[in-house]
Amino acid sequence: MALLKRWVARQFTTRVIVLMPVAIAINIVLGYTVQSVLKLPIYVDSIGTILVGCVAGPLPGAATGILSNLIWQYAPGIGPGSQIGPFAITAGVIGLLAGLWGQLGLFRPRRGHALNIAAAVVAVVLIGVLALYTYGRAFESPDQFANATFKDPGAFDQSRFFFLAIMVVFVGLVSWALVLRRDVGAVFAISAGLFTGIVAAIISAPVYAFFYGGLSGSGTDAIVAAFRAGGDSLYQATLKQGLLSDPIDKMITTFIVFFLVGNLSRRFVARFPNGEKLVGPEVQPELAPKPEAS
Amino acid sequence: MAIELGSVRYRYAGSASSVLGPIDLRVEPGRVVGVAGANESGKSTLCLVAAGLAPGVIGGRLEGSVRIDGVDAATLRPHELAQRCGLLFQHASTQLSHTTATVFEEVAFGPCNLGLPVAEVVTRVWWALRTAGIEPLASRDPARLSGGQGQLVALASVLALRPRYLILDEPTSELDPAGTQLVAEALERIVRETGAGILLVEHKTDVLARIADEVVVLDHGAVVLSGSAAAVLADPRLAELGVEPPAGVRLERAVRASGLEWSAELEEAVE
Amino acid sequence: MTLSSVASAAVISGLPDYVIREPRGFYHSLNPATKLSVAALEVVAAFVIPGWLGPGLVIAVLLATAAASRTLRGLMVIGLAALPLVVSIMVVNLFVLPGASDPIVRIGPLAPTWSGLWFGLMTTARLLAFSSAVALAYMTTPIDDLLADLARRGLGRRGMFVIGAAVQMVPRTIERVGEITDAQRARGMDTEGRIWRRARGLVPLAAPVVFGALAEVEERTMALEARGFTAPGRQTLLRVPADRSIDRALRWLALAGVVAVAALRLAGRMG
Amino acid sequence: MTAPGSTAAGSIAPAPSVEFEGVSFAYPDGTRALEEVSLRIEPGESVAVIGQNGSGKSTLVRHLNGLLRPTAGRVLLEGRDIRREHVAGLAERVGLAFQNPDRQLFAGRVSAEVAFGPRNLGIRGQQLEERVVAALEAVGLGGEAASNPYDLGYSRRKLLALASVLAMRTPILVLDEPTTGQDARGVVRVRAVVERAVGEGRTVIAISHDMSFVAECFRRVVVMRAGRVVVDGGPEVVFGEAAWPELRAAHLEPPRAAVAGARLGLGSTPTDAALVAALVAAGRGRG
Repeated sequence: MALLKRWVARQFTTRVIVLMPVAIAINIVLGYTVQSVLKLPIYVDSIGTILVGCVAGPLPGAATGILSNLIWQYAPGIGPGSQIGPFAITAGVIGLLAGLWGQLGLFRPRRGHALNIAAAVVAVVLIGVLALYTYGRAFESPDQFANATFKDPGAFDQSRFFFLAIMVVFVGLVSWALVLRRDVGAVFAISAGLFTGIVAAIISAPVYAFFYGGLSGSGTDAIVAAFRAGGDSLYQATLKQGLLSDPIDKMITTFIVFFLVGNLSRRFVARFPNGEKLVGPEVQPELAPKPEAS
Repeated sequence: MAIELGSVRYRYAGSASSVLGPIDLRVEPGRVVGVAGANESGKSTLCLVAAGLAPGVIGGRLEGSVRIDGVDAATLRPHELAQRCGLLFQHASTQLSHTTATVFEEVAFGPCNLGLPVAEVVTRVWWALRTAGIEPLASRDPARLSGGQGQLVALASVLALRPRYLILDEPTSELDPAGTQLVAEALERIVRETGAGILLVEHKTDVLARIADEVVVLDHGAVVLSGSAAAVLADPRLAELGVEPPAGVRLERAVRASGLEWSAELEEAVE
Repeated sequence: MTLSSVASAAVISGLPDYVIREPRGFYHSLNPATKLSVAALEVVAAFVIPGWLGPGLVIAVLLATAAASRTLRGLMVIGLAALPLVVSIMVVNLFVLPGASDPIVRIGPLAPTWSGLWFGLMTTARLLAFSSAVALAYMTTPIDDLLADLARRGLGRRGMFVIGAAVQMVPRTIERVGEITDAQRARGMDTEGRIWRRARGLVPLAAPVVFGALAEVEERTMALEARGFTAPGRQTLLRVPADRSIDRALRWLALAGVVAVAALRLAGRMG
Repeated sequence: MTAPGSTAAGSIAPAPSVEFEGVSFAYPDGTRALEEVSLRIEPGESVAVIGQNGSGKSTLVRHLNGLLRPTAGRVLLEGRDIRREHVAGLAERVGLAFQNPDRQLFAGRVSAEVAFGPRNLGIRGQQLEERVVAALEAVGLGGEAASNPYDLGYSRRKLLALASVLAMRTPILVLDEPTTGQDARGVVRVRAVVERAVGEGRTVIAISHDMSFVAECFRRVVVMRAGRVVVDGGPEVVFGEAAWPELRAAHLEPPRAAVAGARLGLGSTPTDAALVAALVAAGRGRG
C-alpha cells in the first residue's frame, strides 16, 4: 500500500502538475490549429496526453487525457468540444498506454547497435502479427466493402486490404523517421503508436455507436457510410472505420512526440519523473544538463 | 539577521562542473544588493540558491552554506522558504497561477495555500496590493494587464507571504520604460516601508544606480567586483565583464576620452 | 467558515464584491453539484428512456430552463457547433441505415428510408439533449465556483490547479499558436501549397508549442513553490458556493430519477 | 549589390521602397491598433519605431509581410500593393525577427533551425550551408551549430532567432525588440548586425525601447502613440527638446545625452558622441 502511494506520488510532482494544464490546452488547441492552418486531415488531439504519459508516467498521462476531454466538453472553446466528452475513456487509455511506453523506454533515442536492430525487428513482427489478427477478426464478415466499392467481388480481401493500408503508412513513417533521424528508437515509438491506435479504435467504436450513431461529423463518415452500404451493422462499420483512421492518426502523433522528445533539451526532460528513461544511458556526457542561463 | 551565503558553490544535476562559486554574499534587511553580470554568468542560479530552491526543488549539488536569518536553508521546506524569502522572475506571465479571475484572488493564492483564515488572507492581500501600489487593480483580470502591471501583481503575490527578503531575477527586462519605472518605484517603496532586504539581478544598470546600495558583479559564477553601487557601477572593468555602465557613467567616460574635463556643470546636467 | 450562505461569509471576512460574485437568478444560484446532478439525470433520461419520450422530454425541460435562466442564445451556439455532426448523422442514416427497407422515394441508386429518417432524428435529438445539458451547467456555473465546490467535497489543490489552469490556458495557447504560426510563416512556412508541403509544417508548428511550454514549466514550477503551493494541510477557500436545502432536495430527486429510469428500463416496462 | 564580406551565396536583392498609405487596422475584437498611418521608407534606410507597449508598433511591422492586412489603406512594396501576395512569397523580401524566440524555435540543432527559412525559400546544398554558417557567425553563435537551441540561454536563443531570419538574406530586415534581454555583449552583436545590414544596402526597421540603441544605430526614428505616427525624423529631431512633450506623452524618455545637451544649451545631442562634439564645438568643458 505504501509502495503504491509512493508510486503515485512519484508521478505527480509539482513539475508534472504544472505541465498537465499546459498539455491539456495543447491537446485542445493544437489539433484544431493543424486542421485550420495546415488543412491536414488528421486529428493530432493527443500530443499533450502522450507527452505527459511518456515524461511523467501512466497516471498523469491518463489523467491528462480524461481531463482534456471533460474540460473540452464542459467549456467548449474551439473545435468539436461539445461532443468530445464521452471519449474521455479512450483518451485516458491512450495516456495510460503512453505512460507504459515511456516507462518501457520506447521513446528513447537508440543507435543502430545489432541488439537494438534485432529488438526493433521483433517489435515490428509482434505488432504486425497483432494488427493482422485484429484486422482479420474485425473484418471477418464477407467482403461487403468490396461489393460496395469495387465492381469485382473477391478481388480484394478487405481485412488484408486495410491491413496493407495501415502497414504502408507504418513503413512510410518508419523509413521517414530513419532517414530523418537515423534512430532505431523511432521503430519502437511508431509501433507503440500503431498499438495505441488499434486499442483506441476498439474502445471508441462502441462510444461512437451509442452516442452518435457511429458518426463524427468529419470526412471519415464517408467510410462509415460505405461500410454500412456494404451491409455492416452500426457498430461494425464504426469499428472498421476506426481501425483505419485511428492507427494512422496515433502513429503520426507518436512520431511527432518521438521527434519532439528527441529534440528536447536534456535539461528539461531529465527533471521529470520518467526523465532518465527518456534521456537514456547512451547520451554522451556533453549532452548532460548545461547551466541555466541568466 | 540576513541572508548569508558562505563560500557557496553549486552545480546542476548531471553537470560536471560548478556554475556558481565560490560566493560570499550578505543581504541585510532594508538594504538593496544589486547583481550584474553578462548573460549566463550565474546570476539566475545565484537567485535560486539564495532563495533556497536550488538544490531543494531542482536538484544539483551545493557546497558551503546558505543561511536565512541564521537558519540553514537546506532544512527549510519550500513553503517555509517562501515565507522568509520571496522570489520573482522576469516574465510576469509565468508567475501568475492562471487559476484566478481577479488580481485580488491572484494575490490571495499564496496565503490561501498556507491555509490562513479568510480574515487574515484579506488583510494580507490589501496590505500587499497597497505596498506594491496597485490597489486600483484589485478587481481586474490578471490575464489582461500590461507587462509592468503584471509584474507588480506578481510582486504583490510574493509580498502577501510576508517575506523579510525579496530576490528578484531581472524583474524589468521584458518591460518598456514606463513599466520599468513602475517596478523601480514599487521596489523603492517596499524597502522604505517594510524594511525588506532585496537581492536584485538587473541588466538595466540605470535601475541599479537608482535603488541599489551595493552591487556585486558576477563572471563565470564568481564575484569579481563588489562594493558600493556608485563605485562598482563606475568601475572601468564593467564593460569587459559584459555589463553596460549606466548612461551617466558612459557619458562621463566619453567626455573624458575626448580630452575634455568632467566639470561640475556637466555632472549636474547629466544627473 | 460557515457554508450556510455566501452573503454572511462576505460580511465576516470583508471580501470585496468582485471576489464574491454573487450569482444572479434562481438557476444560476443553485449549487454547482446540483446543476451537474440535474445534467446527469437529463443525459441518462435522454439515452435510456426509449422512443421519443426521453429526448423529447429532456429537450423540453432544457429549453424551459434555458429560457428561465436567459441562456437560450448560448444554447443555440452550442447547437450550431454540432451542425456538421447533425448533417452527417441525418445524411448517412437517411441513405444507409443497416437493415432499413422502407424507402420514402427512389432516385436512381439512392433510396432514403423512413426508418433512416427516424433513426437520424432520434440520434440528433439525443445528441442535442446531451450537449445542451452539459452546456447549460457550464453557462450557469463559472468554472471557479465549480472548483470551489469540488474542493469542499474533497478535491485537492493539485486537482483544482490542473483544472483551473487548463481552462485559462486554452485562450493563452490559442494566442501562442497564433504567434508561432506568424513566426513560421514569416520564415516561409507554406500554408497554402500542396498537402505534402503543408505536412512539412507540422513539426515547426507543433514543436515550439511544446518546447516553449516546457521551457516555461521550469519557471512556473519554481514560482508555484515560491507561493507555498506545497504547504501541508488544506488551502483556504475564499468563496464557497451556497448549498441550500433546495440543492440537497434537487440532488436527491436527480438521484432518484436516475435510479427510477434505470430500473424501469431494466424491468422492461417502458420498452 | 554585393556587400563586403559576403560570399557567392550572399548577394542580396536591391531593397524595394516601402509605403504605408493611410493604413488603419482593427483586430477582430474591435481594438483599433492603427489609425491612418502614412509612411514612406526609402531603400536602404534605417528606421527605429518607438512607443509604449500597445501603441501599434508590432501591428505596423506585421503589415510588411502580410501577416496582417490593413482594414483600410494600402501597403506597397516598390509601388506595388501587396494585398494579393502570400506571406510565404513576401518572406523572400521581408524578414521579420519576432520578439520572443520561444515562439519559433523547433529544431533539435541550432544549424537546422537557421536552415529552416532559407530552405523554405528553395535554397539547398552548399549555398544553404554557407548561409547558415554566415548567419551564425554574424550573431556570435558560430561555435554552437550542433547544440540544442533550448540548451542556450534566453538571450542566445534570441540571437539564434535573429540568425534564422538573417540567413534568409531578405532585402528588408524587420527586428522586433532585438536588444531586450541582451547583456552589453549581446547589444554589441545586435548593433553590429544592424550596421552591417545597413552597409549592405538593406532596409532595416527595428522596434525598440532602448533609446541609446535607437539614437546611435538609426538615422530615422518614428514615434507612435495610440496607433498614430506622432513624430518622424532623425534622432536629433525626435530627441530634440521641441519633441519632448510628444515623447513624454508617449511615455518615453529621451536619452541622457539629449537631456544633458539641452540643459547645457548645446542644442539637440541625441548620442554621447553628439554631446561631446557639441561640447568641443562650443569650447566648453575644458578645465
